Amino acid sequence: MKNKFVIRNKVLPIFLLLFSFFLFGLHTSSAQEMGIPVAAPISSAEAPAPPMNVVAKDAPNDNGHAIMVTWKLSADDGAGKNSVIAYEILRSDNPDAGFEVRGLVAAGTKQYQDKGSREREDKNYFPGQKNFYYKVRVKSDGTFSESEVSAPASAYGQWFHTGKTSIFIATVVFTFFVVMFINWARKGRKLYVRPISGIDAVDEAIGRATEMGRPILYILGLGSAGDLGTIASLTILNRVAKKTAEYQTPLLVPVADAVVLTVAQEAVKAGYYEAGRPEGYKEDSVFFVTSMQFAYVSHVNGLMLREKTATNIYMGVFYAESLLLAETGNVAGSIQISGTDQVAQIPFFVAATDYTLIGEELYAASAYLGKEPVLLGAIKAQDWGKILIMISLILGTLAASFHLDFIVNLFRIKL
Amino acid sequence: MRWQIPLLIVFLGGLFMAVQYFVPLEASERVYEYALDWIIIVGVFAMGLGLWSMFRVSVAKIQTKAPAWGFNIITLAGLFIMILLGLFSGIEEGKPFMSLFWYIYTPIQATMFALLAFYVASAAYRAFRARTLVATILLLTAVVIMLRLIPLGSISGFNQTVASWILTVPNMAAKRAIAMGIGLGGIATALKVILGIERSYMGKD
Amino acid sequence: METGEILWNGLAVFLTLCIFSILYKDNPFYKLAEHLVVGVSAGYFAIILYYNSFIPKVWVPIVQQHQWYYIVPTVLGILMWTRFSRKRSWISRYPISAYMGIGMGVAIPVAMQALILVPLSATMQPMGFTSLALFNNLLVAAGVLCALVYFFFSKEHVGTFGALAKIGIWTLMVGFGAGFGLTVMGRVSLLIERFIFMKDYFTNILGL
Amino acid sequence: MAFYDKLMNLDRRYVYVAMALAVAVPLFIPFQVPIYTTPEVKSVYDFVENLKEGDRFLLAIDYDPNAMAELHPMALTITRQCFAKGVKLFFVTLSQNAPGLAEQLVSRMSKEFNKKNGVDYVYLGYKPYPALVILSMGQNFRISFPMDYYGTPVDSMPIMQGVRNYDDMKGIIAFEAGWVADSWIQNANGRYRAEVALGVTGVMAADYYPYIQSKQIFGLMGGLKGAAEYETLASAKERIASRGMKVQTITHIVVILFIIIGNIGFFMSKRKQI
Repeated sequence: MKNKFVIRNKVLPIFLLLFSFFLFGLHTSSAQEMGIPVAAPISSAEAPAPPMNVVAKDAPNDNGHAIMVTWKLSADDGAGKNSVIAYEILRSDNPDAGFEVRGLVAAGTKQYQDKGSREREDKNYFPGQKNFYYKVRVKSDGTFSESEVSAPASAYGQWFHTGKTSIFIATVVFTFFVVMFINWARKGRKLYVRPISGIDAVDEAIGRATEMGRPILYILGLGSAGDLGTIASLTILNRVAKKTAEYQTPLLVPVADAVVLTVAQEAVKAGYYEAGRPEGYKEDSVFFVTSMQFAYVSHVNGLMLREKTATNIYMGVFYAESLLLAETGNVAGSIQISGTDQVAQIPFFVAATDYTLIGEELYAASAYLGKEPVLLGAIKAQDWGKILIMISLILGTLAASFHLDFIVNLFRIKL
Repeated sequence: MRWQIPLLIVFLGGLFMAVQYFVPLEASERVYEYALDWIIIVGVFAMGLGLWSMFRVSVAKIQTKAPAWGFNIITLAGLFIMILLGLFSGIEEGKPFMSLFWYIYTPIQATMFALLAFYVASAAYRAFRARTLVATILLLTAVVIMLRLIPLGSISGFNQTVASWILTVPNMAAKRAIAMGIGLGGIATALKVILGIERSYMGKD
Repeated sequence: METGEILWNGLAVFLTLCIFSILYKDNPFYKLAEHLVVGVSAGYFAIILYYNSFIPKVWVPIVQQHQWYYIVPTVLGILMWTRFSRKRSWISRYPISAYMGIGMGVAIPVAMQALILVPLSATMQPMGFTSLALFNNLLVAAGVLCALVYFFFSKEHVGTFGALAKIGIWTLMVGFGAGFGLTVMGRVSLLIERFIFMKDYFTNILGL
Repeated sequence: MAFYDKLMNLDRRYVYVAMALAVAVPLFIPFQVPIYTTPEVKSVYDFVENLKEGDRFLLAIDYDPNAMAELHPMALTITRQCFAKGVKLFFVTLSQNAPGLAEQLVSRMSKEFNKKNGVDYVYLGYKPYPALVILSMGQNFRISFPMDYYGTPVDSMPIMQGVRNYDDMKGIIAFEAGWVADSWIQNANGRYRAEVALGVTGVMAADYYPYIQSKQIFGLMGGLKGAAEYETLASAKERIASRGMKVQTITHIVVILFIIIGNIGFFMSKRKQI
């Protein structure tokens, strides 16, 4: 105890000196932020063993603006003197001219990706036949030691991201299924589709609204026109519009996104044309409210209570507002049909609406209601997709159980 | 002109972006960023249509003296005041634009959100009835999870274990299966759009 | 609080109460708050769009940096406005189809990755009966399989297949129950926050 | 209509009123509800309770304002407990949004117990690169913190005399809203064998239970519930977490009660039909 105390007082002046140095930024940025004095030991600790075989390579699967540096941990990292705190990565395009610090990583780390800049003027712009040399400095309590200088490396961009191979193959295979089964359906093959409670409900609900002479409310959710859930919903809206046109039931479609507004108008208009009642289409039946979640909901809720809508259909992308809408619809005494691709919201729709299309059922419904047989081909493709998933799942789980990790790795994504 | 070209654009755009995802090259990155800007820019101009629709509907209600039409004046007032303030007095913190946001929008959105506390209760009361086996399962799991927050002496300990098992095993399985189904359905839908089979968004003429 | 703040916060409290009043029934106060927030939020959003999207994506690139290739999307954007005319509105299909194409193309590989392969590979865990952990892995895998069976559309759910589908829907329901039960706490916290907000205001002005 | 029909079709407004009361009453009228305490929180409490006057203890305030509701009550209670026992506290923060709120905590508590800065406690302040700071502190606190938050050289402080690294601390409690928690486990405990316990947000809690079995942490407090448990164990006088927890408990009871009422009605009606 006392002994330590003495050491401290010797150390103090050196320490303040160093600290003022790093305050005045005479040191490399990373070292500054860390507050690790770069030079002169502050305790008599001896330097840790240097990191071995430092290798610099072009970083794989990238845009050609990074170099990957790897090394073997210092013998004192987590072992030996267990005194390693950090590794500092230094780079130079001409070793004789000295090195600059590029990064700092915690002990136990074996690699560092030196990211360059995309700006040509920048000194960190890698592309071109520039050669870069690296060395790694291992830091301990005030002391450090350095590795050998690596062999030169330069950066290139790649044409294919090998880490995404599994995604690529899966996408190609599934696309093939979809195209194949759609042609298959084009040939007019009959295709069984199991009853989906929500689908028949749609037709009933429209009939009910007609009898009651009250409007139907169709909510596309808060998704953008680029969201898959919204697209699926548009097909259903198109079908609903066709029916309402036939029965001449008023249809209300408040939307929360300007692009969705335009596509929804088109889908509804198309519905009225298909029903042979273009004159029945009123552009303002599809109207924009506001893009902000709860403001939008507050208005739609008011609408339900005032218009006493007979049927509310919620299809598409929904967030926390799902239950706000569904409960208010209940108060208004509307029949409610829901479907969303937002896993977190399905429970609330299940609890608070009369019929719910669960996840994929939303897409199945859109294909089914779309009625063009071709669309049904997609349903078949989806089922084949599921079969593939199941087979790979069984294979992969067995493989994992018997530690055949190479099989599992076929499915892993390395970004 | 009216059909072929748009369908061609959808096809090429879709194909290109799908392939781009697998090409790390800088060129492909830049194209991706540029393409996303297209989306944003189209969205910006579309907003004009949105505001116009909003304006028309409100004005129509006022002209036809629809029930409670007076409130639509408030909507329009709010809209124009925000736009004028935003354009001419700036949108930095402390400007009236932001004050209106903080003292009108924020409390209302927070309260709408808070309404859920009531609706969760009423929905649970109405929906969680042991009508069928499936309904009973739904009800029981919900109750077990909610019981975590209720002190029941030694039972709580047991309940904790059950709850965390439910969350990590069946709940996990359900979430994953749903995700996969949604994935397949979504991709199929996207393909239908790209291949021009699904075109209800383009309307008729 | 000084007067300005008292008034502003007073407005906030008033609007809070207006919204809560919907719990009783629809009424003029709710209508007021509702119509006000619709206008204000739409205006707010439009202005934010103007400053964060129009200026940096259209004005700056074209007018200031002369990146002429930004004229293409801008022209497309302007074409959206052909919808103001009945006869020309079909032209708006061009921007819409561009929007759709890009959107769908981006979505496909992302969905394949995040919604299918990630959960799939995450489920590929060693399974067995020797330890609880291994057994749970087995149950998760089985649950996923059965739930997927439930989602089969082109095959009738009868016999063994139907039985698996049943187990599948049970699994899904457990998931939904859990999701519902977990949410209550968060929602209640939001309500607490509103109550405290109002309490603080009144204690403040009444100088309690 | 029959009684069971009433039970099944209560006006929703009754539910709303019940919920409103369930929130308002406990919020404004002080009373206690029992809180079931879990072993993982108890072990944190016991560890702190067994500290003796003059022992040194490290508290890492690593959460930012939006995790305050859950983690601040823990930090408050534990700081009080330590100061009351005359334990010497070392505060540090590794999140760039935390220094402010940590400073409030430290100054408020030190005033409350009139503790002297640099003697009874030291607030070392903030440095970036959490993993590196944690590692460097395993060697020597001075590497990352040559001066404290207020710019005083630490070696001029009595409390720092003879303090070099974790070996001189009885233990560490880290309050975490993110991945830094792992770094405390892997580096402070894994490399330097420091005794570490965690206070984490509710969502994180589940992920850290395994570390208790593997003895890498000696205790774990998860979210509002963990905080409330600790307040109960320490029979704290200020119980922020318990207040929130109280409301949660009661509202959850209300919801479940309504579910039960609905089902009683449902089953009665079924009996009638048979």
